[in-house]
Parts: sequence; structure tokens; C-alpha cells
Amino acid sequence: MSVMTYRQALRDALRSEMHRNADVFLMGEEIGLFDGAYKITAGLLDEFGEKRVRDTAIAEEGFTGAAIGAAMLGLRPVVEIMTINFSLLALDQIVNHAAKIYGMFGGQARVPLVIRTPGGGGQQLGATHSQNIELFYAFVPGMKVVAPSTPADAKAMMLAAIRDDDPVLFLENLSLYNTTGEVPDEDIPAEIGKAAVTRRGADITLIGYSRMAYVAARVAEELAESDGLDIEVIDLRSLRPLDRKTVVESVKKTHAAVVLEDDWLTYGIGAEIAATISDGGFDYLDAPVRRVAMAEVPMPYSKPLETAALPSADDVIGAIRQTLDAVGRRTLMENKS
Amino acid sequence: MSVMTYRQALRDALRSEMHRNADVFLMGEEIGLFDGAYKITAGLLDEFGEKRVRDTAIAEEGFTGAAIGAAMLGLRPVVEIMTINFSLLALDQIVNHAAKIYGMFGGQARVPLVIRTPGGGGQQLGATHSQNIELFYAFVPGMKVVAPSTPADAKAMMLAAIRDDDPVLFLENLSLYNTTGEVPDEDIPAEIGKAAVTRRGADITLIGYSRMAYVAARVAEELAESDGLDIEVIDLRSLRPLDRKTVVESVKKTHAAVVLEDDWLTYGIGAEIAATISDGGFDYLDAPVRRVAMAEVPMPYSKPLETAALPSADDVIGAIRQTLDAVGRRTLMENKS
Amino acid sequence: MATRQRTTVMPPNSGAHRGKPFTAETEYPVGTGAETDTVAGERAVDFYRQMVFIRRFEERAARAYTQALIGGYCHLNLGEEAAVVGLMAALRPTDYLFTNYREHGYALTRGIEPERVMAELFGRSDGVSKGWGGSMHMFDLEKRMLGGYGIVGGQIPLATGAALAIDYRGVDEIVMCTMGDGTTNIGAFHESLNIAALWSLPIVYVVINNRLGMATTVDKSSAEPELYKRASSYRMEAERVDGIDPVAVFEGAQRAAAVARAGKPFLLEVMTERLRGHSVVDPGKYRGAEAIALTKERDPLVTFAAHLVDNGLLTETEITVINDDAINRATAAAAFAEASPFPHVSTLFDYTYATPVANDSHRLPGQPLFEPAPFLQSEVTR
Amino acid sequence: MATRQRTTVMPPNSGAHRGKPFTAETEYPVGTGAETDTVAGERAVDFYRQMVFIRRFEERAARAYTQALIGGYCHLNLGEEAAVVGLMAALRPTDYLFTNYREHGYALTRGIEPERVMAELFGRSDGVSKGWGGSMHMFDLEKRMLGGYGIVGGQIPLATGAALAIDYRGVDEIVMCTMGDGTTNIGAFHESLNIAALWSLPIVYVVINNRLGMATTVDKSSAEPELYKRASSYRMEAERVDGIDPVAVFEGAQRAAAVARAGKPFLLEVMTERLRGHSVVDPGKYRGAEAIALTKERDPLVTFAAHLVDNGLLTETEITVINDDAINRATAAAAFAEASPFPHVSTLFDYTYATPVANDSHRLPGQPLFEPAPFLQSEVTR
Ligand SMILES: Cc1ncc(C[n+]2csc(CCOP(=O)(O)OP(=O)(O)O)c2C)c(N)n1
Ligand SMILES: Cc1ncc(C[n+]2csc(CCOP(=O)(O)OP(=O)(O)O)c2C)c(N)n1
Ligand SMILES: [Mg+2]
Ligand SMILES: [Mg+2]
Repeated sequence: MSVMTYRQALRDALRSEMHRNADVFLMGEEIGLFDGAYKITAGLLDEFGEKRVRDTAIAEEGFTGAAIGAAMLGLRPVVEIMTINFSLLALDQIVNHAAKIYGMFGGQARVPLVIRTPGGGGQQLGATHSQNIELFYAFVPGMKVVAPSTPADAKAMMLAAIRDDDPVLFLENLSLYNTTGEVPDEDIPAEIGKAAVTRRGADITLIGYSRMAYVAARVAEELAESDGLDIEVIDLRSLRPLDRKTVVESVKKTHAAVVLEDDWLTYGIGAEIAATISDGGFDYLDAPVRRVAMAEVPMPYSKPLETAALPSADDVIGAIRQTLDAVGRRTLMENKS
Repeated sequence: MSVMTYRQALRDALRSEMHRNADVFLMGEEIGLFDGAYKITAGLLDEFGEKRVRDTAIAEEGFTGAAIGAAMLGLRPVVEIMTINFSLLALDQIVNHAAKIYGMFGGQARVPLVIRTPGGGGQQLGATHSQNIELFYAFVPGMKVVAPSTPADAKAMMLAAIRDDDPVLFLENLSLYNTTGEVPDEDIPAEIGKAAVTRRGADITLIGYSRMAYVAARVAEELAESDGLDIEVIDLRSLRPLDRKTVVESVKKTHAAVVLEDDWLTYGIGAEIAATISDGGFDYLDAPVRRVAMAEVPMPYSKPLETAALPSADDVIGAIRQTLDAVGRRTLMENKS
Repeated sequence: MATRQRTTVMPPNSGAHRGKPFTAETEYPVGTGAETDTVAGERAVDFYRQMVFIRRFEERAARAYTQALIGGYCHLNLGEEAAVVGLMAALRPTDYLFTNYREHGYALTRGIEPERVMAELFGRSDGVSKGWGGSMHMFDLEKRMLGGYGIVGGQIPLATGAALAIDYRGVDEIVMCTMGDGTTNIGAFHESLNIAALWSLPIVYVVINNRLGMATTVDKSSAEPELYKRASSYRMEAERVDGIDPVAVFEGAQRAAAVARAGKPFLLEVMTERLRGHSVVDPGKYRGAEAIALTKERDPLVTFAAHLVDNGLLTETEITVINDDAINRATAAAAFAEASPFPHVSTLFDYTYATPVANDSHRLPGQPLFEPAPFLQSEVTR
Repeated sequence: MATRQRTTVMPPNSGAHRGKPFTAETEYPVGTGAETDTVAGERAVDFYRQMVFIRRFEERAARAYTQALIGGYCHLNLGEEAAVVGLMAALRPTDYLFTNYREHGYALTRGIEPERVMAELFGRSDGVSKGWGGSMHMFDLEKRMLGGYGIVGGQIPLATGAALAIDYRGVDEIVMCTMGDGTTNIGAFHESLNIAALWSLPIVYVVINNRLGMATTVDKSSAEPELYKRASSYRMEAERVDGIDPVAVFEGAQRAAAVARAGKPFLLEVMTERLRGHSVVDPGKYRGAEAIALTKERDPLVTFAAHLVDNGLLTETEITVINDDAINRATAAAAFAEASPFPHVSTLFDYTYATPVANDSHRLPGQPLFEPAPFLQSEVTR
């Protein structure tokens, strides 16, 4: 075990897989000479050379598509798209090609591709650079979408993604890059498609992924101290496939849930989580599932507006209190009747 | 009132608005000389000339973006994207530009643009041509998304979309084009953002849009005859904004709901509807909200596989029966206790 | 016959094959000047045989479509037989082909059994893509036919990536990527050619210029209608050849392939004709009588047959035999296809993922997400 | 001074401005040969004044950024002042400008008050985009500056559409659309130029070639590094000018604008320099000492000042005055910006839609979708 940043964990995983398998190579804008816009690939050009760390022209569709084609011939490209916002330009190649090729040709060609890309708001990057649109990938059969929230998961899931024979959208997050945590020294790939209960609790279940799983963990700790609340936290980790069972089992125990997400509320990732809980936990829920999400506006640049539009720990705490309040009142009413 | 097809209603609305306002013009691939891939614009090139019915090169991003730019200067372009699948190529222009421009510049520029495009499966068009990805637009603040299911709505909503000052994704459907219905002769635009209760009932609520609203209406009639069921049907009509109130009010009355959608289940449009009902109708629901949706696979070409993957009227009937069954059992249990 | 000489491009108005040659407004490009194989008479006859087979196969497919044995879209190579055959002859079995939705002829000429191509059109389990792809999505790993693709331009980045993989591995293979004329206006074309040129990738891009994208003529869709010239934006070599002469195409493709084998991309434009509508269901009403007459005069089967007869390589009787044989093979393919079983519904979830993964959804429409609560579970039906 | 002559392009190695000229590997394009305005000395001095102001403004912005008064990304026009000023001078007030995220200088030179530009950087309500856009998204309808855009290439289709609107209405206006060198590799560039050429739209596309896209040099990103030549794929006229000379840029832009006013698109490449990193936070470590030295020698402020002094158009004292004045105005702009209020949170939902619509969500994060059930509603808090 070593303590390291999420950034470092990603870089270590890339490096390790590149050493392990000569078919693994990196592609993307500014990942070489510039060390990557967010420095995930720092030093790798020096270590592996231009063949395996390929700076590309600004042509998201072209180079992502090229990575898909290279993967069809058995290479294992890891593409960086500088932020998830720019992935819209490559969406046709990802959704109509990477995600379809295995099925459309009756299982003849595999696409062992990883697309790494950070989401995240809160950096005052404005409307076109602050979106969380992992939904566009999580919705698509044929894609796998993972979204680690800790350095340990960042490493383990990167190893898994690279070794997987399907296209994997690997969601990073701008505000997690500098977070730290314990990371195993050995290379142990995670199992894709599984959520993790990162904190056991009995009072209510918080569900998040990526940055909001991090926020959930912090809020749970805070409320344990301040209010003595016993909160269960689930980190989804994989958005596609989605581990419904882990989520529903938790709610069957806690009888209440708040879903945290960094995207827009209506049709966002949390809608599926809330719908899933409401269905699978129908006879167990003591209050409606609340969702805490971004305000539904084009993200403003100005700091106070941006802050207001983004879900905060306080918003989460408010939703938890109100949900527990609703549980309490309903229980009271039931006991009365 | 005249009886006409959904196709004819669309064409009439386009024609009428083009006569009414010289700033309205059409752009798209093969909409002129070819009369449109699905013949919605038949004859309009002859009537209005090349300036107002513009055949474009195959360049979805380029011509959709050009329409956005023209709209910024006050024209009112109506763009046809041949099928919604190809809109992925224009997604950056739509999501990062059309939907952002009004907000990102502090309300200085409007984008009065309509993008018409058909969704729909069931035509053996294979994995890349059978997707229903209206979600990608419905998720985005700044966009408006309408999805009529009847000829009358097709006309009224097209009039409204063209007169609206925001970008509107106008979802058509391949299998609705030949359906017929009564259409008012006058030009009365619909109000965008409102669902319609198209059939009153007390036993259960069916919610759908586009093709699945059509299916819902048929199923309700069938079950009224065969089983004497009294089904309420809601046609969402607008996916963004979403009329939550109409949906929840209905369920408060019927205590049960089945959501119908033609897209993939996980994270699909129905997830938001189910989550919404489960939240707003929490104290009224007598059984979990069921969703009937497409199987989560890249759509196969072969007919039996495609048929199996698409939601059918029988699938809907099965879900209704099971839901009513679950309601009955729960009521029984409650009465017992 | 002009196109069998060692000139790298067909001279304008050469009058080859008696049909009207394609017209180009300006001068022709300078070719590579590379020596090409001389094509023996036997090879020319073989080209013809393959061309006839494509024609008869496509006609058989069109009939099956009207009989509702084929569904979806169905785009035929009618009029492009010489282009298909000439191009495929320049590829080695180890080379890769990426193409678009108009690819039956390529699949056949690449050596895939006609039975499996027709079975794919019929959506049957013996189809080359097991019935999952249909007309637009034929794929065969063994023959290195890496797909028909239905999204205009979608194959171009993929093919470029395949060439990258070849370059990465340093193997002696190339990629050929075909597309239509209308496709040169989509961003993916330009992004890909730039990448291929920057990285010196072994790929031949081929524009099958049949002068139409659906109803839109080249001059209405491409501001530079001499499409091969667009390679200059990427300092890429390019050439235009006459696509109704399989030998001219073959020679051009060989020159292009030689450049690719030497590690540089090449853009080859093949001037051809679309004898019918865009797809089986398009009557092509928008085409003027003149255009239709012209395409008839430029029917590669007619012009090449005449050439072979004139040069004593085939007799009219032999032509009849070739034709009958092609009809018989197409008929046999259709019979095979009709007898082939549909894929079983139980295979619906077999091809979502190559690496199995926890919690993948295997639900049919309408199936519940969760089993009913245990206390309600008796006698639940689906 | 070579660039004030009536030649349409700067000859290679002309030695203009004493700094090293940009190098081009091959011959220069033939220009339009149109007569251009001779630029009076007063105008040259005015150009210089504007250039200095951009420089001082950007430096002030950089400082404000390090003081955390500006957030997000912040890309400066340092080194591109001559290009900005020369281009803007060729536009009429009725013409439209679309540009990218590196646009402060354009906003200023287009005539937007520096106070409002700086206030935008500070995210304040007096900002040119009311604080909603920030550094990358400056917009002013009145000045017909139709946006800074942060998505590389995103502005190109939009600008093309604006030109379409002009053509549609038959008014005497044109569009100018600027972009970086790296941007010529993205599909939107090619799709748009093709459309503009097909439809003869009144637009000047300008490539600001500062030789770098972030750390990537032009020859690593563009297979044809003489970027103006890419216009040939669309039979579009094009020209390359030296961007450290505002007069050369102005004259080139005038020629380009004349073509656009006559109803044809034009591609103008302006060779310029990026004196610092890609954005304020980029130290630009990847740049070799040689490249840095070269850019210093090609600092347009230095070279143009020398030219003006040499030609007796300005004295050193006057230069100091111009400089001080620019510093004062930039300082005043910053003071104004800092005093301007932030937009109020109550305005968060004001700009989602232009046409109000039923059921739009006006919920802050964490707010419930539904009011609690009536029987539970007492004393609920948020
Ligand atoms: C991205 C995209 N846009 C539009 C279509 C619809 N479409 C299919 S084929 C075609 C015409 C293509 O013309 P061309 O490239 O000349 O090829 P051809 O059909 O003539 O072989 C169009 C517009 C599509 N499949 N994909
Ligand atoms: C579609 C897209 N891809 C990537 C980026 C990140 N990015 C911002 S600026 C830039 C470099 C652009 O270079 P160039 O076009 O030369 O303009 P310059 O910055 O030199 O003015 C990149 C890659 C982006 N904003 N949008
Ligand atoms: Mg064509
Ligand atoms: Mg640059």
C-alpha cells in the first residue's frame, strides 16, 4: 500500500499496463510533449516514445475512430479525450461504431478500447466545458462505463478497463485528481459492473459515483459526528452495467435513500437509480427517494452562479434531513393509525 | 377538420409557416430533389425554390451548425436530419452550441431553430440505424424536445416549434408517418411543455410518447373491450420540459402506472418518468411503476431478433396485468392486516 | 485498349470501350509512373466473370427484396462491378478492406461464399454476420473484410486506425477503405486523411464516384468536384481512374497499393456509374433521361464484354455460358439463404459484450426489473 | 516597409521589421492583385495604439488571474496584436465576427468598452456577456461580435450560417471567422468551407497561425502545414500574410473582405506568434530556447514600434505616452470590473430559454421535485 493521488494512481496503472503488454498504447491531444492537459500522462512520452504515446491533431472524431479501428485489429489503445465535453465530437464513432461493432457483425470483432476523459464542473469553465454527460455513454448497450472515486479504484479499474475486450468509457473527474488515498502496490484489476458499499450504516443510504461518491463519504462522516447518524454509502463505480442489486439490498435495510449526481437532474443518471430503488425497494421505502443534482441551466461562468448551480455537501445534508424527517412523520402516522 | 396522415400534417405545417414567414426555410440532405428520404418535404422545392428548400452536402455537423448560425441572425431554419441516428454527428453543434448560446452569452442571442428527425426501429435497419436517442436532447437544458404521436399534434407542435425562439428537437417516428387522424384546418400552435391525457380512466395510467403513445392508446382500447379495464393514457408530447404534474396527478387517481418507451430501459426516458411518479406519487402508488422498453442490445438486423428486442403491445399488456395483479395482492394484504 | 497500357491515368476522351468516357473539366493528375502488371487475357476474362456474377447476384437480391425476403435498406453495386473487381484484384489476402453499406460486390469478390452473403441479406444464421448485420454490415475476419458500415463516412476513421495497427506492428499489409463521392464532404474524411498523412499510414482511400449521393450530384455537394484533388490538403498522392474499365481500375489500384505498401496513404478516385436508384426502393425519378442514357452507355458489363469480344478473348457463346453460370450461382445462393434458419431468439444477448461482465441486462421488453416481492410471488406470469 | 507595398503577400525572407520573418517551405500564393487603401501614417499610429492597448490589457488580465479575480481558462492574444488589429480594421461595423476562446483583443478592437470586457473576465454583471461567458465567451450584438467559443472549431459552422443569413437576406454585410492553426484539422472546418464555397457565401475564414496548438506544432498536426492551401479542396481563394505587421494583415484582410463582399468565401492565413503559454497557467516548458528567442524577435509591438520610429511616425516619447495611456486604461478597466457586482443568484434561471415555456425546471440543487405530501407538510425546511 502507498498513499498517492488519484492522478498518480491513474498514471501508475497506465504505465504498468504499458510495460505488461506491448499492444497497449496511448493516444490523445497533448498527452505527450505537454504531459496531458491534466498531467495524467506526465513523463510517459519520455519513457515509452512516440510510437506508444501519440500526440494527435485536434480531431476527436478522427483519432477516436482510429483507436477503434486499431482495437479491431487487436491493439489496446487508451485514448484521452481532454474533457468529456469534447467527446461529443467523437460520439458517432463511439456510439455508432465502438459500441456496435461486436454485436453488429455477430461477434466477430472485439474493440478493446479505453476512452479516458474527465468530467467535472466548479472550475468556472462555462457552459460548454462544465458538463457531465456520462449518461450519453451509460445509456448505450455495448459500452462499459466506469467512474472511480478513489485512487485505489482509479488504479484497479484502469487495469480492468485496459484488459477488458470491450470499449470502456473511463470517467475521471477534475476535482478528484488531487485527492489522495491508499493504493495497493500490486496490480489487481477491479471487477467491472460492481458497486461498492463503502460505508455500512442503518439509517439511510447515500448513492453516488465519481465526485459525488467522494462527497457522500464526507457527508456521512460529518453527520455521524454532528448528528450521530448511521449512513450507508454506496459508490456505484460502474454506470454500465449498473449494479442494481447492491443498491436495492441496501435500501431494503435502511428504508430511505438520497441519490447524488453531478449532472442535470431530469433524465440524469440519478433518475435510473431512483427508479430502480423505487421499484426494487417498493415495499421497504419509508420516504420518496431524493435526488441531489445540478441545476438545469447552461452552466454560468460567474462564480456565485456556478456555485449555486452545483450540488454541494450542504445540499446533500439538507436532502438527508428532509428525507429522514419524512420517514419519521410517515412512521408516526402509521403508528397512529 | 380533415383526416390526414402524420406525414401530411407535418408537410402542411411546414408549408403553412413558410408562407406565413419569409424567414422560415428548410435545410437538409435530400429534402429537395429527392423529396426527403421519408417524403415529408415532397413538392416543397418546386413550390418555394432552392433558396428556401436547401439540399445540403452530407455534413450533419456543418449544415446543422450553419442553421444555428443563421438562426442567431434571426432566420428560422427547419433542419431535417435524415434519422436521429445521424444526429450524433451534429451533437456538438446542438448540445454545445444551439443549447448554450442563449445562456452562455447572457441572453443576447436567440436560436430559433427546429431540428426535425425521425426515430424508430422495427424496419430491420440494424444497430446503427434503429436507435432512439432522444434522451441525448431531452437531457440538455436549453433544448426543447417535442415528440407528437398524432397527426393533429404533429401539425400543432410543428407550428409551435417554428414560432418558438429556442432550439427545438422535433422527434418524428418512422412508423407513425403513415398513421392517420383528424387535423384542424386552422393553424393553431400547441403549447410546448405540456402532456395530454388522451384517455381518461381509473384503473391504471399508461404513459408514453411518440410511437409508444400510439401503442398505449391502442392497448387501452383493446383492454377496455377484452377485460373491461378503465385505463388512463398520457401522451407526454414534450420530453423537455417535462410535464411532471399531469403524470403525477393521474397516478394519484389510478394508483398504478406502466411507462412505455421505445428506447433502452436503463437510463432511458422512462427512468425519469418512473422516478418522478415514485416520488410525487409515493403515498398513492399501490405497486411499483413498471417500464416496458427495448432490450439492451445493439439492434440486430434479423427479423425475429429485432421483433424480440422491440417492445410490443403484448409486452405492454403483460406489464399491465402484472401490475394490476401486484396492486390486487397488496390491497388484499393490507385489508388482511 | 488504352487502359491496359502503362499510362497511369486514362487520357480524357480516349474513347475506350466505345461508351462515352467520364468527363473531367480540367487536366488529369500526374500518376506515380510505377510499372504495373500486365494483365493476361485470362485475367481479363476472370474479371468479366466476377463482374457478371456481381450483377446477377444483385439482381437476385433485388428480387428477393421485392419478395420481402430481405428487409431494411438494400444498396446495390449495379454499374460499379468493374470498380469492385478491379480494386479487389489489387489486394492481397492479408490486406484489409473497409467499405460502406453498398458492399455486396466487395464481399463476393473478396472471396466470401455467395451463400453466406445472401444468407446475411435474408437475416439468417448462416449469414456472414450471422444475420446481425444485414445488407449494410457484412464482415468476415478471415477474408479480412472488416465491414460494411451504414453511417456515411463512419468506416474512414476505423480504416485509418487499422492502418495504424499495421504500422504499429510493422507487418507487410495495407488497408483499403472505399467510400462514395458524397462521403468526401463529411468531417471524418478530412480528419482521417490528415491523420494518415501525418503518420504515414499504409492505406488506400478509394472514392467510388458514381456522381450521386442519393439524388445529389457531385457538383451540388462538393465545391471541388474533382474529388481526388482533395488529397492535396494533406500532401497525399492521388489519382483518378475510369471505373467502367476493370483493368484501368486494377492498374490504378495497384499503383495506389504500391504507395501504401511503401508506407504512404493514397487517394484513388474511381469514376463509375449508379445504374439504378440509390437503394432497391428508390425509383430514381429525379434523374433526367440524358443521365440515364449516359449511364446505360457506360454500363461496364456491356463495354467490357464488347472489348473482350473485339480482342478475341471471349465469344458470344462463352458470354452466355458465363452469364448462365452466374445466374445459377445466384439462384443457388438464394436457395441456400432461404433454407438457412433464422437466429434463435435465445441468442439475443450473446453479442452485447465480448468480455462477460457482472449485472449486464438480459431482459426482454416488458420483463420486470425485479421479481415481485416474495409475499406476492405466487402464480406470477409473463 | 515591404508590407505597405501593393504586393499581396510578403515575400519570403524580406527581412521586414528586422525580426526574423516566418519561414514557409514553398512558394507563396498568388494574391488577388486588388488595389488596397494606402494606410496613412495616422492610421499606422492608431494601429500601434490599439496593439499596445491589447498588450497591456492582457497583461493586466494575467495579473488579475494570478490574484484569483479571474477563473476558468484564460487565453491571451499576446503576440497576436498585429493580427487582431489588422483584421478588425478591415471590417465594417455592420460586418459580423465569430472567433474562438482567445478573443479579448478582438472584443476590445471591435469597440467594446474595456470595462465590460474586463468585467466579463471577472464574472461580473456588467460584463459583456453579463458574467455568464467568461474569458472564452465574449459576445456583443451591437458590435456584431457574435462570440468567442470554447469548443475548437465550434464557431466555424455558426459563422458559415451567419453568412448564409446575410446571403439569404441580400444585405451588404460579410462575416469574418477566426480560428487557430490547430483548428484546421477538425471536421467542422472542412464541412463548413465546403458549404460556404458551394453556396458562395460572403465569409472570410481567418487562420491565426501562431504555429502551436497548445504544445503541438503545425507540422505535427497538419499534413499540409501551409494551411491556406487547404482552401483548394473547395476551390476557394486563399492567401497567407505576415501577422506581425498590422498593415500587411490589414491589406490582406481588405483583399479577403473584398472577395467576400463580392459573394465568395476566402481563406486568409495570418502568420503570427504566441509569446507565452497556451493559457495563463501554462508555463510553456515544452518550447525550446530557439523558438522562444524567435518569438521574441517577432514581437509585433517591438517590430512595429521600430518601424514607426524609423519612418518618423512616432517618437520614443510618444511611445511612452501611448504605453502609459494603455496601462491606465487597463487599470481603469480592472478597477471598474472589481467594483461591478456579481450577478445575483436569483438570475440563475433567466437564460435557459428565450421563449418561456411550461414546466421548465427552476430548482436549485437539492430542492425537492415535489412538495412533501400535505399530511406531512408542517415545518419542512430547506
Ligand atoms: C452520417 C449519415 N448521413 C446520412 C446518411 C444517409 N445516406 C445514406 S447513403 C447516402 C448517400 C451517400 O452518397 P455517396 O457517398 O455518394 O455513396 P453512394 O450511395 O453513391 O454509394 C446518404 C445521405 C447516412 N447513412 N449517414
Ligand atoms: C473540440 C475541442 N478539443 C480540444 C479542446 C482543447 N483545446 C483548447 S485550445 C486547443 C488548441 C487550439 O490550437 P489552435 O487552433 O492553434 O489555437 P490557439 O490556441 O493556438 O489560438 C485545444 C486542443 C477544445 N477546446 N475543443
Ligand atoms: Mg455516390
Ligand atoms: Mg495555434
